[in-house]
Amino acid sequence: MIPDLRVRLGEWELDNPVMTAAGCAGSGRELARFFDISRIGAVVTKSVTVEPRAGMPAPRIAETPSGVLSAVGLQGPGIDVFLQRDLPWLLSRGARAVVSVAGSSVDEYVLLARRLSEAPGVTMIEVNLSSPDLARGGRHFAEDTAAAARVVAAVRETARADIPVFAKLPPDVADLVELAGECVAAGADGLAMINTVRGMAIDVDTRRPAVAGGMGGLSGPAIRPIAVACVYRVHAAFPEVPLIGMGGVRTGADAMEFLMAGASAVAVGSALFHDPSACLRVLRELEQELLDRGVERVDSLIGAAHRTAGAPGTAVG
Amino acid sequence: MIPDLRVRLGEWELDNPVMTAAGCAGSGRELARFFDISRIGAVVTKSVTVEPRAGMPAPRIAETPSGVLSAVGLQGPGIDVFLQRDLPWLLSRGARAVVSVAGSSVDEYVLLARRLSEAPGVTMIEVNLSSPDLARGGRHFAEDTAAAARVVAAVRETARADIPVFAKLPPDVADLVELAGECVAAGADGLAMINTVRGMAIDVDTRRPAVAGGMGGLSGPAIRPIAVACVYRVHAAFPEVPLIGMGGVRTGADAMEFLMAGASAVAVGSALFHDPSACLRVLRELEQELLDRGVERVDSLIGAAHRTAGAPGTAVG
Amino acid sequence: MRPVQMSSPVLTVRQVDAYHAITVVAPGIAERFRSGQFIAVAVGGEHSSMLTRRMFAIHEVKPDYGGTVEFLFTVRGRGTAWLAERRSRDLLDVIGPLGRPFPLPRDPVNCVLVGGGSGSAPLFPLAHALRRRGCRVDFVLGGATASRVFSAITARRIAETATVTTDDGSLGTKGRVTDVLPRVIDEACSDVVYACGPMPMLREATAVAMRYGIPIQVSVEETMACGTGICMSCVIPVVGEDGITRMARACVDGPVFRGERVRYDDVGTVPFDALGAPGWKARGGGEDRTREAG
Amino acid sequence: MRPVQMSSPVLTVRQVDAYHAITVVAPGIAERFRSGQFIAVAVGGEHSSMLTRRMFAIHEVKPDYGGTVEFLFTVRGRGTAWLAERRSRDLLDVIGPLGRPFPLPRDPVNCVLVGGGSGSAPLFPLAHALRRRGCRVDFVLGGATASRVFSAITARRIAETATVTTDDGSLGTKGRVTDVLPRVIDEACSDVVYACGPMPMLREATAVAMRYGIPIQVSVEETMACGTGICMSCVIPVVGEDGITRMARACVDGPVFRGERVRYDDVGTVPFDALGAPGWKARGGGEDRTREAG
Ligand SMILES: Cc1cc2nc3c(=O)[nH]c(=O)nc-3n(C[C@H](O)[C@H](O)[C@H](O)COP(=O)(O)OP(=O)(O)OC[C@H]3O[C@@H](n4cnc5c(N)ncnc54)[C@H](O)[C@@H]3O)c2cc1C
Ligand SMILES: Cc1cc2nc3c(=O)[nH]c(=O)nc-3n(C[C@H](O)[C@H](O)[C@H](O)COP(=O)(O)OP(=O)(O)OC[C@H]3O[C@@H](n4cnc5c(N)ncnc54)[C@H](O)[C@@H]3O)c2cc1C
Ligand SMILES: Cc1cc2nc3c(=O)[nH]c(=O)nc-3n(C[C@H](O)[C@H](O)[C@H](O)COP(=O)(O)O)c2cc1C
Ligand SMILES: Cc1cc2nc3c(=O)[nH]c(=O)nc-3n(C[C@H](O)[C@H](O)[C@H](O)COP(=O)(O)O)c2cc1C
Ligand code: FES
Ligand code: FES
Repeated sequence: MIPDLRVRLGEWELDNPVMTAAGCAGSGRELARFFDISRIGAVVTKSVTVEPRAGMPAPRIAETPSGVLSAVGLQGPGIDVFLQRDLPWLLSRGARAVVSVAGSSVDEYVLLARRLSEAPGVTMIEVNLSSPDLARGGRHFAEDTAAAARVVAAVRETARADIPVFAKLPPDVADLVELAGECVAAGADGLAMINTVRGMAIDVDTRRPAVAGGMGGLSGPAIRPIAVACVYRVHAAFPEVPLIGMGGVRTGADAMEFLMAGASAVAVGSALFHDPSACLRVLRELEQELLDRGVERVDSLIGAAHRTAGAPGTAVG
Repeated sequence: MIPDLRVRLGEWELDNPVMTAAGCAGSGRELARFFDISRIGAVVTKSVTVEPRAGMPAPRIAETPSGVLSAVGLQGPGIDVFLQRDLPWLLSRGARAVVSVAGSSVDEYVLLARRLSEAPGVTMIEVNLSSPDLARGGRHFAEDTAAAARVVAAVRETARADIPVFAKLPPDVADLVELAGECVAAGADGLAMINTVRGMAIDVDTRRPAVAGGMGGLSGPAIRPIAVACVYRVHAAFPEVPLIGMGGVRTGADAMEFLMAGASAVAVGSALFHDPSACLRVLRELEQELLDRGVERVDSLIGAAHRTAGAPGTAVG
Repeated sequence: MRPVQMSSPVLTVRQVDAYHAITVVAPGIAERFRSGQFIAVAVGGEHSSMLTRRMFAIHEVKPDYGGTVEFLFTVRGRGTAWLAERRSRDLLDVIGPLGRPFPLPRDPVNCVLVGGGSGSAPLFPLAHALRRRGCRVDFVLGGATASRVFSAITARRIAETATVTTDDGSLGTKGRVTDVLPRVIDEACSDVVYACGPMPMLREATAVAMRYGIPIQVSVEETMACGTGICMSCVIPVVGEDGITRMARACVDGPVFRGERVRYDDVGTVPFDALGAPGWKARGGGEDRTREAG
Repeated sequence: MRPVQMSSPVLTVRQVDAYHAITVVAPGIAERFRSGQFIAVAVGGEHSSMLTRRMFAIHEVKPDYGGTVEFLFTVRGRGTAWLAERRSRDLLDVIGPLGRPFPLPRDPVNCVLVGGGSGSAPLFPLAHALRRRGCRVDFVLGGATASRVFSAITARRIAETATVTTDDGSLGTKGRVTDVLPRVIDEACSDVVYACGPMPMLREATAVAMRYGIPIQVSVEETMACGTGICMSCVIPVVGEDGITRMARACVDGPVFRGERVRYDDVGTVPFDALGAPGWKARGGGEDRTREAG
């Protein structure tokens, strides 16, 4: 028996539930040197912006225990070059392209959604809400539920109806479940979570923050329990909303954890820095885990931990 | 030259800046088998409650990458036994005793503060605000800034004037800097941070949450960047407020990171599970780091990263 | 005696059936050891992502090189997989001896030692200690299959009798250790039972001992993270001498408990009548609370 | 050619002065290798808490065992400390060959190879490649002190001349490599400079080459995390052929760049006129944006 790996994200079906995480897979070309990118569920692009962006100065990354702290600052070529060069290349390789978008204003998100809707082959739009809102002094959209909802509503209205729009959420917001609910109410077809966790490391030799931006985003296995908790809580609150889970996925068993918490698909991010073929390996390991356990359909695992558990409490310490 | 390790926390001086973290050092006796507990800055007790508590059912702990996920549920003997048995023992060993308190109502915190003020030898009260508030359906006090401030104000009013009162804050609140500010406004003499980060792990064999409580608290080196960021942000906002930094301290260099971020002392928590003499080792390593760098006074490092850095941005990803 | 923490060189690594055996040079631990105690081993090396220690019963101590300690284990997860790759001369970070040892009878009585799977390990030094006191020792060892039964040959050598059971009948009697225990007690006129293994086996062994009205000491294998009593993860409900149930830490209050004091059916819960359980105050507020665990 | 990822057995481990040399069996990497390329090594074992890879220039490839790769390193932090403890037969997870190799001249010209510290490593296979094309090779090698100068003897063997400098004068000329570079260029009538080492050295070497009006290829050692081009951590400002500065990734767009294209003084910043820098649009909005990095 070969396990059935297909999953549904709302009305949209994926061959298998493993994707790349935004900003961790380059333009796709870099990873294609290591595995066939058409084999995984989807390739998520780094967040595309309207204009080219040079990003943050170096150092941009510091290693932390089982984690990576980064402040890249959305370096990228801008939507024009993306549509001319990167998207056609991904499609030519047979990859499903989920395009992550980031803007500094609602208008920029709208412009991006329009351009992507005009282009053929966009499988999904992922709205990165961890982008500074220029109108509000650079606070991230996600930090203000109303602002986040406005972005999602505007993108959903603008984007072609057959392109699902997912909102990507960071964990460190005032009330994640509320934010998730508002994004869904604003029209999001699903949610992707989690973006990196705010963190900082200090170089004790220079006495300076280890990444030039001062604050950075923490990712990698270190944050997996935080990510699993977010997915679990949001799935508990909105069991009908398809979720893409991510944060520290490194193995097939990690992927299962997210599925059981309620994600319908999982994305692999910083693990790719360690192992550029991590996506395909995770997929194979997941398949093997299913075989070992006699699980016939991967989608039978989605939310499984909610069905076995009593309602979990919140006791800490 | 022997570096001067003394630090001040407000009006209170410590021989050195290394302490245990609440709930990670047993009653003190367990650790005293491995090192002389009078040698470290202070021993912080597990959070003492009014009544004895049996805590959560097992499994209470799961190992995660570079971290520990726990839901112990404040198991302890209650204030009577603590005052009869544990506190006198700590004092008999020459330890400075910082007593952490947790209540399910403002009244319970007040009762604890009064009892501790009547007892001789309490060096400091640390108010654990990550405790469920029964009046508000079990949400933690820290999740509601006003409730947290009420607790702090009540403890400060009740406690003997010469006992400093520190508020212990978790990282995952709506607005940490605001919470910190309100606690200080309510009379906190300083702040301890961070408590564990909400997380979850799922046992993929049983399909159940790996700790019986469902949600647990994540601690250990995995969360260090999150903790350093919290200390940095709060120190930037309130440079005069003494901070005790914790979250993943395992080495002397880690301790320096917290000092440079703005903490005046550091606490060692789950690293003690791995190495029961971690506190003393961290202290020795810290001393060696100072020697190697020709730093004469440890307190010259406090907040050093704020003096070298430009104002750090918030760019993520 | 206080446990010690040391960086111990691996002396030998052996594989015996489905088990691995590692001997480390650890004089401080060897000299303090009493049977029933265990060690807590750090796994994964200096930059390990695994923070909690792994616990192993001490299987043997020898005076060589100032004192060596042997432990036996099966590969279950990440940590034991890493341990299985250790080679001689590697260093292991070890803490021990930890935990409450088996209490030894003052008189030369007849003792039956019941072990399931890796739970047999601590019974071997116990057997030697009992023999030195002139006790008669009988072994009952069980496992899922022949390769999982621990040192049956050694058991035959040191004990009066050694009865083996396997779930699949591949060695000895087909069945469980507790199936044959009554017969052994009868034949050996046992005065005391010592048992170590999984919780259901300990429950059954306790039931058998109580039927015979003889005391039983059990050593529990509860999930542990620190082994030193500070993380509060290894709790099981245990009835104290005062009749009050407390959440006792298996690592410092145990791992050895009097069999009838362990509330086997309530392991993994906090019984409603345990000291400090929700609502406990109403029922037990007046009682003595100065002792924490039995 | 595509890089490969493999689990490579360690063949030999040597310590040379302050350096460690590890040779791994890695046929796929050896056969694809061109000088100037590097490998990315995972550190800390399977349960490592260290997620980013460590980069090392390939110092030598040999045909033995299907193809071996040697790299040299000094212990700087956690990862290199772990590597220094590897023994023969251990497995290393290695990706390579990575990065843009040194371009080789078509004609048999005179080449001077300038290396500082561990930056000398990639110059040795380059020297061999140049010699095979009939080029004259002269070495200038520097280091803080004698033990930090890399393979000066090997350099003497393969090159026409090998000039050594040390900061403390403990070997060769006291001073920096760029102090002696002009003399070497004069004497050897050098047509091309190849340099690898710290950024200030590369800046000086570039200045010297430009004074002589000869081309220079530099290999930068920028902090890297993935080595494969996906993490965007290793950027430096580099001027493209179109005159536009872009934040180029040292791992895939480099590590070898034309010396005069690297904006040394702006390394660690995003120059205001770089493509996509804040406010850039106003200035450069009309230009061609299809190429990302020079
Ligand atoms: C007092 C005591 C003595 C023991 N003696 C032996 C022995 O002699 N031989 C032997 O093979 N095994 C023994 N065990 C069990 C042994 O500790 C576990 O098999 C081992 O910890 C599993 O580690 P892992 O990394 O392979 O598994 P993982 O599942 O990766 O371990 C994760 C965490 O859970 C804990 N854990 C997992 N399973 C167990 C378990 N069964 N018991 C306790 N903690 C667990 C680990 O300590 C670790 O903290 C003993 C356990 C205890 C408590
Ligand atoms: C293309 C290239 C080739 C190199 N070749 C060699 C060589 O042949 N011999 C040699 O000794 N060293 C070489 N280095 C430097 C070597 O990569 C670092 O010394 C090493 O990564 C330090 O790792 P660590 O774990 O000891 O230090 P840590 O400080 O613990 O490393 C933490 C992180 O920072 C990165 N990092 C730290 N220092 C450097 C650095 N100088 N350059 C790049 N990344 C760094 C590491 O890769 C890691 O991700 C090269 C670097 C690059 C980029
Ligand atoms: C270097 C880096 C760059 C990232 N860039 C983006 C991005 O452009 N857009 C986005 O939505 N998330 C971005 N992320 C976040 C990841 O997509 C992912 O949410 C996060 O890293 C957690 O997953 P991981 O632990 O598997 O890396 C980035 C993360 C890293 C480490
Ligand atoms: C098992 C465990 C029990 C804890 N108990 C308490 C407690 O009783 N009171 C409290 O304020 N914090 C408690 N904490 C939180 C720690 O004091 C500390 O804030 C946190 O673990 C982060 O530090 P660390 O990473 O060094 O462990 C506990 C943490 C753990 C892991
Ligand atoms: S294992 Fe930590 S208290 Fe028992
Ligand atoms: S090191 Fe990751 S992009 Fe260059």
